[in-house]
Amino acid sequence: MQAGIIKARRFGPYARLVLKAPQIAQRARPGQFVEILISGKAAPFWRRPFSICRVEKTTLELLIKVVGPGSNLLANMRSGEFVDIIGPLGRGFTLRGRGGMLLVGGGFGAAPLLFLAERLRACGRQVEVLIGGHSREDLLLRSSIKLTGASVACATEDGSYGKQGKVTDLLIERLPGRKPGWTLAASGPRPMLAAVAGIAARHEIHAEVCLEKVMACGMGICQGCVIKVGGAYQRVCKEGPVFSAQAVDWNNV
Amino acid sequence: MQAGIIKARRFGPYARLVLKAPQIAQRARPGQFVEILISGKAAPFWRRPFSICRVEKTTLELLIKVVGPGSNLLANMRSGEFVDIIGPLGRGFTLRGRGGMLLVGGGFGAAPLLFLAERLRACGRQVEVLIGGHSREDLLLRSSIKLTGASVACATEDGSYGKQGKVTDLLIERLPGRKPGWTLAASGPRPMLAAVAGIAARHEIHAEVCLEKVMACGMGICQGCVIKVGGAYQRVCKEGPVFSAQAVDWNNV
Amino acid sequence: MNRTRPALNVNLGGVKLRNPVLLASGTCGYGTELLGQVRFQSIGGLVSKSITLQPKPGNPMPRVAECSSGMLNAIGLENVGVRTFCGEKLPEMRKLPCAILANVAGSTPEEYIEVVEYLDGRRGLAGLELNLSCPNVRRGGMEFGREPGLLGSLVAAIRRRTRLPLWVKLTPNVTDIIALARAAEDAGADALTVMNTLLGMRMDIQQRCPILANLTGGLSGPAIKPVALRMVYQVAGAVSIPVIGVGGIETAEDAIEFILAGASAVQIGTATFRNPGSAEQAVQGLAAYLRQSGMTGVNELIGAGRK
Amino acid sequence: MNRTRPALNVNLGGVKLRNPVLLASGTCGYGTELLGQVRFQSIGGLVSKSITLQPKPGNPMPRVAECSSGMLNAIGLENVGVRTFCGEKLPEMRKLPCAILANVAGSTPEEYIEVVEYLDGRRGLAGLELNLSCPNVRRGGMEFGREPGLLGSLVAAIRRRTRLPLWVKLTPNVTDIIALARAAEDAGADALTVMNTLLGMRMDIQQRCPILANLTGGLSGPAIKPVALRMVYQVAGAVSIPVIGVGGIETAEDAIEFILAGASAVQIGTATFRNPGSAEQAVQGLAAYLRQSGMTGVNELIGAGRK
Ligand SMILES: Cc1cc2nc3c(=O)[nH]c(=O)nc-3n(C[C@H](O)[C@H](O)[C@H](O)COP(=O)(O)OP(=O)(O)OC[C@H]3O[C@@H](n4cnc5c(N)ncnc54)[C@H](O)[C@@H]3O)c2cc1C
Ligand SMILES: Cc1cc2nc3c(=O)[nH]c(=O)nc-3n(C[C@H](O)[C@H](O)[C@H](O)COP(=O)(O)OP(=O)(O)OC[C@H]3O[C@@H](n4cnc5c(N)ncnc54)[C@H](O)[C@@H]3O)c2cc1C
Ligand SMILES: Cc1cc2nc3c(=O)[nH]c(=O)nc-3n(C[C@H](O)[C@H](O)[C@H](O)COP(=O)(O)O)c2cc1C
Ligand SMILES: Cc1cc2nc3c(=O)[nH]c(=O)nc-3n(C[C@H](O)[C@H](O)[C@H](O)COP(=O)(O)O)c2cc1C
Ligand code: FES
Ligand code: FES
Repeated sequence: MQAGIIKARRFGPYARLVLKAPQIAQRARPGQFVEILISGKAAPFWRRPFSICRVEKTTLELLIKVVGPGSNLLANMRSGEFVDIIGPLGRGFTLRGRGGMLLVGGGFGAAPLLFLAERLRACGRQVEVLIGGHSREDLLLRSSIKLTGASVACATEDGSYGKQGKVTDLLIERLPGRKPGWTLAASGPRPMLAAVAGIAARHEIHAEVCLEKVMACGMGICQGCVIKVGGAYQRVCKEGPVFSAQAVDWNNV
Repeated sequence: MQAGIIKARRFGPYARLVLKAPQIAQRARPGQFVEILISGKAAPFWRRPFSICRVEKTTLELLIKVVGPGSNLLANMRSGEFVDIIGPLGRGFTLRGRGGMLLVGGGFGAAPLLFLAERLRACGRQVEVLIGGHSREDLLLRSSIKLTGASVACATEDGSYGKQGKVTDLLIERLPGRKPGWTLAASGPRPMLAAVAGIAARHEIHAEVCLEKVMACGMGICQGCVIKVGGAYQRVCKEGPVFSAQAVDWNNV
Repeated sequence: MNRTRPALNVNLGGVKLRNPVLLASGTCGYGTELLGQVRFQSIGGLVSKSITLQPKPGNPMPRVAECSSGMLNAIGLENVGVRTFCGEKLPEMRKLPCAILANVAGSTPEEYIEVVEYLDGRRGLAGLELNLSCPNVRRGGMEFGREPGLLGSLVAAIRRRTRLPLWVKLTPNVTDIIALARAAEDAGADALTVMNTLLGMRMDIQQRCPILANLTGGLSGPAIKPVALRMVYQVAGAVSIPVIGVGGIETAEDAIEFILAGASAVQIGTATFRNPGSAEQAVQGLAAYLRQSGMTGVNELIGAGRK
Repeated sequence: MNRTRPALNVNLGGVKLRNPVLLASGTCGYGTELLGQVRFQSIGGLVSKSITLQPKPGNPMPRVAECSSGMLNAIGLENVGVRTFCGEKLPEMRKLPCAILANVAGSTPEEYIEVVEYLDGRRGLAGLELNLSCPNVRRGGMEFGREPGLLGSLVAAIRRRTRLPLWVKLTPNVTDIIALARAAEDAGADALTVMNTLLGMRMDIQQRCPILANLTGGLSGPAIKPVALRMVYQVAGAVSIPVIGVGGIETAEDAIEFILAGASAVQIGTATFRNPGSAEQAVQGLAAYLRQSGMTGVNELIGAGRK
């Protein structure tokens, strides 16, 4: 499907794109993603997956970090241009329970958390978001997340903003003394997710993590994106990208 | 080499691009061409050859007809963008003799003739240019050629402008009674060039033709663009694209 | 200009299809994964991923690597096994409004035969396709599909066990594709699928190791199209059973090239990953091409480009 | 971080090069065509187009066809013949500031031998490369390079006729590249060039015929890189002479993949058509990579990605 870009903003190595894509926007759930066929000089062969960061009635927003040729081309697109997009894909966060939720995001992993925070707040649930990054510039979507009514705390490794250290340090600080019913959701780099899983296990709190894996099809047909979950291979693009943290075999992702 | 586009004008299936390319502009001769590596969606693998249509001190101009993916991407480029270009390539018109010259062009074959007319006029030689095309819109570069001081006559197959018929009909009309020393140069579709060669032979007048052939390298290294000239294979990109019409084996081009 | 609709239907060794475009094995899962992405009523059929006797978990990760105009895969024949296939997958697959073929793999002749016997006569199966690119555990890992003798005896043995139309899919990693094609035909194959993937590799220059855990994988996508087309041309000239062309087909133009070379039908593989509409668009484009050429049907086009 | 310049020089079976990047046979003409486009002092060497005993006019047109990430060629070994090569081309070539190798082809063993004897001892020739992808007229058109026995006896015969370093270039269109590599090594080859082009085809859907007058041609360019890399990996694991990798290399990253797989050097072919600076840029990028990796020379990188 062709989707028109109606807003495009570039900042540092990041870009935010708003796309007109009613069919996707209407069905999307937090944690789901889209696959984009990128064209241009040195365009990659496969589509590229990006989390849905927010939806309005007929539009959806993406947060792109430039890490290679595909993301670079995409991040430089301008409003008025079109992208070839498929979605929504995968299984999002379950939103199970009614209690409060702690969301932990690292780098562009914050993207699905904005969408998640919005949905949770719309159900009237309490939301606390912990955002981490190398330095201030990598603390993404802070103000957008605050606007949902969630509380936000930050950590940077270089100490340029918020607590100095890792976002998981923040989590360890904040976790004790939570009422039962609170759950965790996390999205970000693999080591951060593994750490979150460990912390959740120690605190016996339900946690869901949004994983990433190189994807050839993104639609569950190639079996190229599997990880070990509960002892068997599962597809990140189909059974995931959101998994229960406890079920994931962290030595095999 | 990267060359910036400093002017781009699109009209119908055609475009005119002016590029900043001092090293090429300074060495170029009429009939020579450049090879452009085109990028973008569905960009072709090989570079694409285009005749140099005009040069100023540091710039050169191209005339592009959209016939496929490569020419389409190129014709839609905008001023401020860059192209990857190699040139000048091939052997141009010899400019031999001192007499007047009749130039015969069909479609975008007019491109090298503008450059040729300019150079001939700069030497003070008399130039008459015959331009043909399917209809009025395909009579390219008329006014630019007139500005060189050359006289211009046109033929269209649908009669929408100038004489109705083929440009070679015009040629047959104009040729008799020329003073000795006049020579011919032609550029355009293969059948037109073959017809010009025949006419030139009958009138015993020296003619040079600018040929086209699919080119893998454009630099004389692959032997993929050969035609039979004087009984042996010659490379259109190196020994050509301009050949003496008499030497070309017209059954083997 | 011919005003009537050109006939697209083909008969591929007993498999009758409304049009000559199928989805290739391993690139359309069990079909149902693509509901919503592919309009099955507009394509000819689909071939299941390779089915083995026992369920297979597949190879360790990474299993895929991106390449210029293509990709490598070393999925390792991950599949549910023939019993679950018949019990759970096939009942869903036969609801899809197109022909369904099962692709069969194994590592011993007995395994192939058991799978084929299990599949024989199942409702909703239009035919079988044999994937012979599997290493033969008995013969030191040599693939069944790379030695004409081995291939012939396996196909002959299977041929006796089923009345289903039998397609044999050839591997391109051989010196002489014609010898293999003839061996398959002589052994009773009803049609030949040409071709499977080219064996390839990629290195990770950061980690300094092969990208695929399996070291090598199969190259697919537009990169391999010229090789597939050459093999289709060679095979179609050497056998008298239908040839189904596969390898790098993305568009109607690609499909037409294969049909001109002698293919009676085509399969779309990797293209579905980039554009799930590829197969349907190829059907539409093929119909338009036949109309514009004044042809009454695809049969007129088959092999029309051969010299 | 290593501050000294990494050593790029390599010795390829007696051919000493300042760096491990060459221009491949048939894609750099006789070198002189590229004066002004390639800075020869910055590359390791170049391999001439295939030289035959008699001059060859080459195949009829069309000889080339464009593909996704690659191209087909059926030039037909157009060349000036060994006498004119030595009399006219070589004197110009040896002025180029890099190593010069002559690639040799023929259609009978005697032809190969005559060409090699004519070339032996010529001033300015650093070595010979044998192109064995030529059909053997005596053996019903089977290529020398597709049958280990044929290949071995040809290489052995040639080995006795020259003291020049002898590289043997393998064709990939075979079932078992290792058998061919071993046959070449056993027969006395000093190094192996892996690989030549994959046999492919394209159809013209307007004219309804093959695009190439020769029907089939050799596929080259990035499309074939994964296949070439796999064959280099296989061959480098099976022989103890140096392997020169070729096939789809366009960038330093590509070259590094081949060296990690076991190549001691690489050749740049089709990439030169799109970017004449490819070879030089690959050298620079390789040097930067070695520096960043803290390696003292390219020798540390050769095969470093093997498992
Ligand atoms: C389910 C899912 C959701 C995602 N959501 C987002 C999102 O919302 N925003 C976003 O910016 N990205 C997201 N990604 C990651 C994104 O898909 C990749 O960054 C992108 O595919 C890279 O493509 P490329 O062509 O630019 O780089 P490539 O050429 O593919 O990679 C360039 C280099 O970057 C490395 N690389 C690849 N992926 C990543 C990565 N994820 N992080 C860091 N380095 C990487 C590669 O190993 C390689 O060395 C998501 C991925 C998945 C699977
Ligand atoms: C020496 C030389 C000089 C040239 N000068 C010019 C010039 O000044 N201006 C210009 O517009 N073009 C010029 N051309 C032609 C130009 O190179 C081609 O039109 C271009 O390469 C087509 O690329 P593409 O990717 O757009 O189309 P392709 O995909 O390559 O071709 C699309 C279709 O158009 C057909 N086609 C290819 N070339 C031509 C052609 N020349 N005319 C008509 N149909 C064609 C093909 O057969 C194919 O069916 C020149 C060619 C040569 C060899
Ligand atoms: C991810 C993937 C999985 C595949 N799995 C199978 C398989 O299980 N059995 C089989 O016979 N072929 C399999 N193939 C090969 C395809 O069916 C097809 O022959 C090949 O990919 C070439 O076609 P393409 O270039 O259109 O993809 C697979 C291909 C891919 C890309
Ligand atoms: C136009 C062309 C001509 C070639 N001619 C020869 C040749 O004469 N002898 C030879 O051994 N290889 C020849 N080759 C093969 C190349 O040397 C190289 O092995 C092959 O193209 C793969 O490398 P690449 O993908 O980098 O081009 C030729 C390749 C091309 C594209
Ligand atoms: S990417 Fe193909 S199954 Fe997940
Ligand atoms: S295009 Fe390569 S020699 Fe002319």
